[in-house]
Amino acid sequence: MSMNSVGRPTRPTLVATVPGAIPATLGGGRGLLQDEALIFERDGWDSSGVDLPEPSSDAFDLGDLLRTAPIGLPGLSEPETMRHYVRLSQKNHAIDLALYPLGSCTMKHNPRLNEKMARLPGFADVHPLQPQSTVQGALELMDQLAHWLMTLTGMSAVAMSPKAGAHGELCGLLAIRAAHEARGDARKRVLVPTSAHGTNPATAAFVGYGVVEIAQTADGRVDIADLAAKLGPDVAAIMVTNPNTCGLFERDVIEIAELVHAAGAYFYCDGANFNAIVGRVRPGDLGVDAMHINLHKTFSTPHGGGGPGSGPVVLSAALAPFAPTPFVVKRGEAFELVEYREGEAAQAFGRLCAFHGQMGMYVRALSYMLSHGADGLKQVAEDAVLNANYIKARLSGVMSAAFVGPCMHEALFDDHWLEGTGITTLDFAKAMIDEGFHPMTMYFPLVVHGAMLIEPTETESKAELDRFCDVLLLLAGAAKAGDVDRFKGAPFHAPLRRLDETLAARKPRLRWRPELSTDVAAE
Amino acid sequence: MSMNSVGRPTRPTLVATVPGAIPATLGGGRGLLQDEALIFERDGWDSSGVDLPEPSSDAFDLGDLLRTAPIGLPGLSEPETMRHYVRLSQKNHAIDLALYPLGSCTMKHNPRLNEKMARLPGFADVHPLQPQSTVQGALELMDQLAHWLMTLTGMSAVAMSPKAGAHGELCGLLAIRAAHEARGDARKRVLVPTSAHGTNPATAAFVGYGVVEIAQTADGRVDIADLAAKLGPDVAAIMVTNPNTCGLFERDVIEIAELVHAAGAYFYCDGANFNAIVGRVRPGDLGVDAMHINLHKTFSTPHGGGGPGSGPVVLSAALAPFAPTPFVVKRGEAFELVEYREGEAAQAFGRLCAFHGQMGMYVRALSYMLSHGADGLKQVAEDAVLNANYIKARLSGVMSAAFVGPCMHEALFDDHWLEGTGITTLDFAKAMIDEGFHPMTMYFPLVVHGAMLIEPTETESKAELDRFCDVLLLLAGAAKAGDVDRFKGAPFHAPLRRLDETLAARKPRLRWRPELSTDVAAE
Amino acid sequence: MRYLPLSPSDRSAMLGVIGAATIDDLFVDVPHAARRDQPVDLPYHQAELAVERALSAMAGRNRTAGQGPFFCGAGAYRHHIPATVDHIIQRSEFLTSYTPYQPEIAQGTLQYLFEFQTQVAALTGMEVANASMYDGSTATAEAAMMAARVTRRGKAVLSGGLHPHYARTVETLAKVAGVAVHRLDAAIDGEAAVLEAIDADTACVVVQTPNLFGTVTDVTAIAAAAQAKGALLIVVVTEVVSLGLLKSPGEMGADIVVAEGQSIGNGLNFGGPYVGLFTAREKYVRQMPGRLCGETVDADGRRGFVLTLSTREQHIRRDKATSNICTNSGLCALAFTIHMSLLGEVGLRKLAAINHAKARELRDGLMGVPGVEILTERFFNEIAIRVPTDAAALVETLAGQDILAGVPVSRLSPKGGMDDVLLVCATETTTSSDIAALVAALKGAF
Amino acid sequence: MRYLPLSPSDRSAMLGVIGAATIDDLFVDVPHAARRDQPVDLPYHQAELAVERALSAMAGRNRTAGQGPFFCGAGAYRHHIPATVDHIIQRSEFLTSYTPYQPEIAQGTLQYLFEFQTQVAALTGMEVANASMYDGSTATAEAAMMAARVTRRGKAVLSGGLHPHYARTVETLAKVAGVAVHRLDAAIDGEAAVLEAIDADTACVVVQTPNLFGTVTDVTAIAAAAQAKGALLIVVVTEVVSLGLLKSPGEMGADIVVAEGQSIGNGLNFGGPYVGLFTAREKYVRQMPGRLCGETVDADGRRGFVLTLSTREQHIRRDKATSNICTNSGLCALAFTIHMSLLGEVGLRKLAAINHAKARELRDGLMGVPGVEILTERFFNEIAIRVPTDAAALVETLAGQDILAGVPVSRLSPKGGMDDVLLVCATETTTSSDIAALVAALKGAF
Ligand SMILES: Cc1ncc(COP(=O)(O)O)c(C=O)c1O
Ligand SMILES: Cc1ncc(COP(=O)(O)O)c(C=O)c1O
Repeated sequence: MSMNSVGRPTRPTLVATVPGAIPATLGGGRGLLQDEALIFERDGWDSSGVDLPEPSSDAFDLGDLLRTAPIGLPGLSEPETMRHYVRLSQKNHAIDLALYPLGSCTMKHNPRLNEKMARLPGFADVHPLQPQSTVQGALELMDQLAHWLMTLTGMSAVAMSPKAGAHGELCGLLAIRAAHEARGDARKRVLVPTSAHGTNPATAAFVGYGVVEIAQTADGRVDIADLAAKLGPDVAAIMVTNPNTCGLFERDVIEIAELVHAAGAYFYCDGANFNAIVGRVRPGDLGVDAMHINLHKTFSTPHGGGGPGSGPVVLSAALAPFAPTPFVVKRGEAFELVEYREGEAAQAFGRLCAFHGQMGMYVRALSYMLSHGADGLKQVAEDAVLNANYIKARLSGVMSAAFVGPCMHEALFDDHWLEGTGITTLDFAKAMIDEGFHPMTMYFPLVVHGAMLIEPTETESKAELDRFCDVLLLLAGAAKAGDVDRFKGAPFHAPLRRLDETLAARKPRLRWRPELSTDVAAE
Repeated sequence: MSMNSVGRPTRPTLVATVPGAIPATLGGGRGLLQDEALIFERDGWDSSGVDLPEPSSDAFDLGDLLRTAPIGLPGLSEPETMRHYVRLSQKNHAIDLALYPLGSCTMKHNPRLNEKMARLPGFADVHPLQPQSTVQGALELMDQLAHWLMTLTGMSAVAMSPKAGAHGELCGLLAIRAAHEARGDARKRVLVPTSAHGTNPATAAFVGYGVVEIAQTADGRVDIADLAAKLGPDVAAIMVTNPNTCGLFERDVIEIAELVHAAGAYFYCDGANFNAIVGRVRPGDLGVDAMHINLHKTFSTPHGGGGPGSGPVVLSAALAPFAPTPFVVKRGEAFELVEYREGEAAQAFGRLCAFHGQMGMYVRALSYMLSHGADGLKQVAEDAVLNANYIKARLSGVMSAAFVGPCMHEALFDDHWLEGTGITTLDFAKAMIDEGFHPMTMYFPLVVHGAMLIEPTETESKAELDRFCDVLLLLAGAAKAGDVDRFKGAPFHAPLRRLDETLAARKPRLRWRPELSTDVAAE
Repeated sequence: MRYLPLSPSDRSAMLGVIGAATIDDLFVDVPHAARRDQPVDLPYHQAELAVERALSAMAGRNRTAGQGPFFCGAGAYRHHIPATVDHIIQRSEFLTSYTPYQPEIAQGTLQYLFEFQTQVAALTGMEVANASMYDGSTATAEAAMMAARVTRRGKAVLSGGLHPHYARTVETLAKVAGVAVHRLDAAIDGEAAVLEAIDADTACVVVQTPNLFGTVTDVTAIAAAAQAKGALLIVVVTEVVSLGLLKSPGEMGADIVVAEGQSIGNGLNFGGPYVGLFTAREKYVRQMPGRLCGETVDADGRRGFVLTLSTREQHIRRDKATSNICTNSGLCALAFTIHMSLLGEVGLRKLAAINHAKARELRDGLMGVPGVEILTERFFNEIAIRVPTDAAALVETLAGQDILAGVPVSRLSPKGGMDDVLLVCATETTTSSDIAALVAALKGAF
Repeated sequence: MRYLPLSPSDRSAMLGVIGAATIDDLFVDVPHAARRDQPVDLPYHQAELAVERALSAMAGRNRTAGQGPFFCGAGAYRHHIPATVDHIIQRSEFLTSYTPYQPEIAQGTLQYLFEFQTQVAALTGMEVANASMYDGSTATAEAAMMAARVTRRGKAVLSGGLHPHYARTVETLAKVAGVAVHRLDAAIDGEAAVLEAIDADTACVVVQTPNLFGTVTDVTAIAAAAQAKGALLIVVVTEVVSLGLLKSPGEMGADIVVAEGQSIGNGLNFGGPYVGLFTAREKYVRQMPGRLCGETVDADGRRGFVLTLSTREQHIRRDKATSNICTNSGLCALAFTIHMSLLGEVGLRKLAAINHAKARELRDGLMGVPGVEILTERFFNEIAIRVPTDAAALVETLAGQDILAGVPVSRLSPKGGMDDVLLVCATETTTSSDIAALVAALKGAF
């Protein structure tokens, strides 16, 4: 119960706020934005937010093994816990708040139906090592998802267990390695375009391959001549992202595949950008041998602030025999997990992780696929590409597009147009934060100077795209007009201003310590 | 994928923001705080955020009854819908964000276990008119909740169906009226203290009673002499809130009950403040004949921005026969709903609503009660009272407490201490918003000038109470030091500044209309 | 105790600041006889797991609507609710906020209320809607009281098609408010009969469409006739999805339209919480019960919303208020608004058409059952049928076969003389195999 | 299509701005042969209700752990998760945000990562923890690779108590990385045997406690001995709740501790997503895989957090990175952190004690079953037992009686010669009647 002035409506003086006249608060509050200390900085060493019954026996049987020293884990009552995390959450940008145009990240809408389905006890409360007769529904789901992935890509097999894109790359390269080894043809090198995502060379190196960079043409594609020159009996595979990280389709992809195959190598495709072509182009038709699919990009499983993801890898007939365990097969009416190197898995290259992969993500992805259907997924690709090209068209007059011609699902700009303004890509990005948008991917791909890679995805409305483009054009105008402070000091309106990353790296503080709880700023 | 400056950590210039130097954004953005238009102001007249199959037949059989004119309901795709409401949500204060010290409202933590339980299909997906044999668990739950309520209050019966506190008052007065009428003793008036909540006189009038105010003593309680003087053969009941709306326990409650009973009237207790005494004092021991319990206050069901609530009414033996239908009885092992005026319900005064009350709230309340148990609920009362007295103690030096002596669950201040500052209770409250707190209840109860009624509840930590008191003391200091602008202009840091309620009331715009979509400010 | 942040040492430190020796010192005003030092006779606190188990066990003793064939309606309808709805209403900022009395930090709630009011007005074809009532039945009772205030007359005429629970709710309130109620006998298709009961003291006639028996009525003539005699027409809608297909009461001339909004966004919940919709002609706005949200501007000239016209309400007007309602159905209104925003006009119309088609399919199936007579001619998604046996007993028998066959009229009107009448309803959640199961079971039942 | 906001008219307007006639014009770079004008051969889009039904039907074909007596562990543990956890991780701002590369608008994620790292370090008794790995098994493989980098040696010795899936994950990666793996034979209580296998090229020994068979081992001596020979000790923990009761690996001298964090905050989920914990001595921090969150200040001097030391990571160092990991288990780490914040030290210790007591109760019950031999002496919440029959067949039989009796070792090591060994586990979710049911069923089974 509360009312203003005994129920008499009140009327404020209608005077617009003068920014300079806003008094700083006395307690440091900022309206609804709550400051929040670390859980370690309150007095929770003897508290708990759970109630538990007394154990029915002691643990003295464990003798010396018992932990006696304090652990250092504070407990918060349930109300305090809730408030702590709700306050923190409001300091985040999110796809549910506004456009999140991170190129290469496919930040699309995450349907809540998927969350609901993943929480059905029949999926969420099932143990990975229950007898298979008691988890037929779970195996059926994996089988059905596998069928969708193979059909959408036109490939022969799929390894489901990789836990993210990079793990999928590992899976693909291990299959390739196994295939070569099965032929007694140990090869030593992998070709990777300079525009590749960091995980590509990192994975190749991890698997023990030497990494050889291939040049890029002026129009942002793989330089076929350079590729041909670098192919040879020692090359195990090429790793090409398609659509590539410049947001362009590799026009010569079929020729690339032919060249690679002719050299006895395999074609690994980084499928992070599958969203641009899903339902419209089947990588299997392009000569791809292995491709990971980020379910957390194309198939809408949430990014969750960094994970978890899921990176199933589709495989060509040539690589299928080497797929890792486990996988699901159907025998008669029953689904069965092949978990060991035997039968169908006799040539499996091994195992990538415990258990069977990211079930929680499978449920979400299948829920999404069934919702969209074959027709809807095709529309996804078309709208994703349309949205990106619309942004490109609207901004190109003022910002410098890195390449001419239509892009796929993301529009790439360089920082050419900022030349002479003293404003960098980073500054520009931080000013976007003040305007209510998350910055685009910056300084990637490396092949473009001061890159700005904008991926809107298909789940943005025209109205939101227009709002975004309008603001970018206003900012661009300000940049060109010399309004430098707006950029150099930005962000001003975010929960924090620009952070000192140099200090963080020079004096790493990677956990809270009681002795360091004095203000870090004092240094 | 995104990084700052090609992976080289960046370091900002460490210069604190000068408020006046913060540039206004170009697009009107305010960082994470998103402006959001009405759903009617986008182009959604032909869109939808659901997919539905085609109906299997047409509806021509309905002929002229068919709706042909446009309805005027925009549809938003699912991503747009999500974003719309998430953006809106961030413009609200909430108990999950910070102290919400609205006196008389008992804004306590809402455990999410309760939300989970209420969503079990066995409770959420059950129809009220299913055969009773198929809903034995639901009836059992109602029976168990009734048992808890009767035991906690020491009363003989409980009417479960009232849908909120005010509905409970209606229930109680109808039972009282029926009891009088059963004796052929139609009475015409109800006594209500001046400090009562508005629903008390409103309900009495709704039920056809004349309302007579009883005076209050200087120490904030019912004036027994005035009560005695006003009691008479025409008085049907007294409605007393206990603890009362000044946050005080009615010391003479037993004497009041005796006086009332001696006059042939009934004692209706407004139980909105039951949180202060739950598990510690049983209203039945005080002579109460009827009392509503706001499950959405004492028993933690969420307020939900204004509802839904639930207001079961416990009844004394004298009133029990007149309880409305339906109610649950146990016959042998089976639970049964008595839905009509027959058997046990022969004297029921009628029916308050369709079906059986707020099942969703019952589940939450019972979940809460089982969690706390008898011991925990007693602790609830004690901590609620302790927290309020702590605030009272910390602030009393600077702000003027309305009454001396310990308070119960809420601390009442008047605006005496603001005299001469030019700052009103309302101004002070709005400045609290800037500091990150929701204002307390203001200008209620009416018996205290410029009332500020602060109810922290038991789910606030000492740390949060200290933070709150610190800020209030700082603000009080500023008020007394003549820093008037901070108050008159407040809030400055909220999503909106003070609103023009006079305009709203003078030219009511109660829905969006296309012809009025030009800026209202232009008037 | 997981919900209580104070530690024992906090408690003693705080008592110290207060200057009290023990917590009992703060309870000094409680008469000694009533102070309890020991907890009451109820179980002690339990772990979350234990509570979850106890409640799940109870939940498990209910047959859920989604578990098998299900045909119950009669004022509460099972519709599919998009997952988005439940996700949003659980957001802390909506779930754990209070009535938006401080508009500067409650625009989230206020804006959706404004949107809700606009949607409800559009749906019913009326000029103003309030920010919700408890449910359809209490909204109906309040509407009758409001009509008495507006017309200064003392009688309400209720049709024989009005839901019996609604009628009894009106009667209960009317009695003490001094309003006489004239309730007509139950009739499958007789809403127009209210006209004959109007006299010079009649404040309102209350009709329902689709009515209890599923019958859809064009109330245009009723409106005109009632108004000609100085009475208001109150139209009750218990299944608001029907308004996607049927002419709105506003278009047909109603003065007040009240409805149960549960069908949009809200689950069955064994009867509550639901959400009452309340709409009226603009000229009656100051006689309306409940909260109203209105548009205005802030000190910087930005548009914003506030609760307004509260001089009708109990917290301002006390015993002169139009109603005693305070807490309403805020969060259920939010669920309604979100679901309606998702549907939009396109989706609502289609949803309604599907419901109607399913009901036709159901009707056609039942027509093939010997002994079953279809009683409702013009219907939306529910019909009344006559069965050659006691309907309640039949429902019980079929429940034993895991079919919830509908609502026997005797459940609502035990002495109404309609013991052989059963209300059956179909929605978009009803499948053809559900219908086939019911038809087969009925064929075997008598 | 409910997830797609563009309307047909939006699409044509946008094509107009772009200057393209049709959408096909934007796909010009795709070779003609590969362009598909028609959707692929899969079902078309469906209503939410239809999808929900299809998936619920599949879910219904699984026997859930909560449905009846349940004793499976072996690397995945069923614990009660407070409702608060799932509520918070579903908040839009956590669920639908990306990796916190823009710290100014990602402090929510960054601060919880910093809290997570601190909690994990405390729990394991180690100096630094990263922001999570995919799961315990991949963390173990990465740990072995890291040890090889740190020591510049080429061999990893795996104990016979290491979870076989973990061992095979290490082997798979080690093989291509040129690290030799020496895996000891399965042994109920033989972690210390790794010492004998250390030679001059041994980069690390990998032991697990509690190990696959539930045996708890004091690794202090192993640590000292391994380090004396220039090898790192990697300790694997698959049941982190045990660390509420047992001396931490850090206290016992481990160099790297990796763990499966699922038990705290994360459900069984049929095996994933889970959350790998990765910790090490501070001096090895620049060799660690994965993201690290660190403390710093902003331009106004306010404390804040950022991702740091990323010169170890693939996006900066590419083929010189310490690992290829990018996406990790962020949201599972959040669930872990929330659950751990609720528990606190007090709650964790008690939870661990309850688990241990339940396992003792289970052990005592099983001791009364003729023919069953208890193999594990020192255990936390899981033990290995020998049964007088094929354990896998026994489990299948008991599943038919709705009892999930545990994990047969043969499921993990089909040719391991332990076909009669069964792993059984009890947690706080196990009731005495569950145990009684298992005991009774076993008595009837052979
Ligand atoms: C082009 C590309 N490849 C690979 C990856 C790695 O995928 P993940 O993060 O799922 O491991 C990413 C992720 O950002 C990417 O954008
Ligand atoms: C003292 C008092 N009585 C009655 C009520 C009315 O309760 P409800 O809003 O549940 O109808 C309130 C609610 O604010 C109250 O504070």
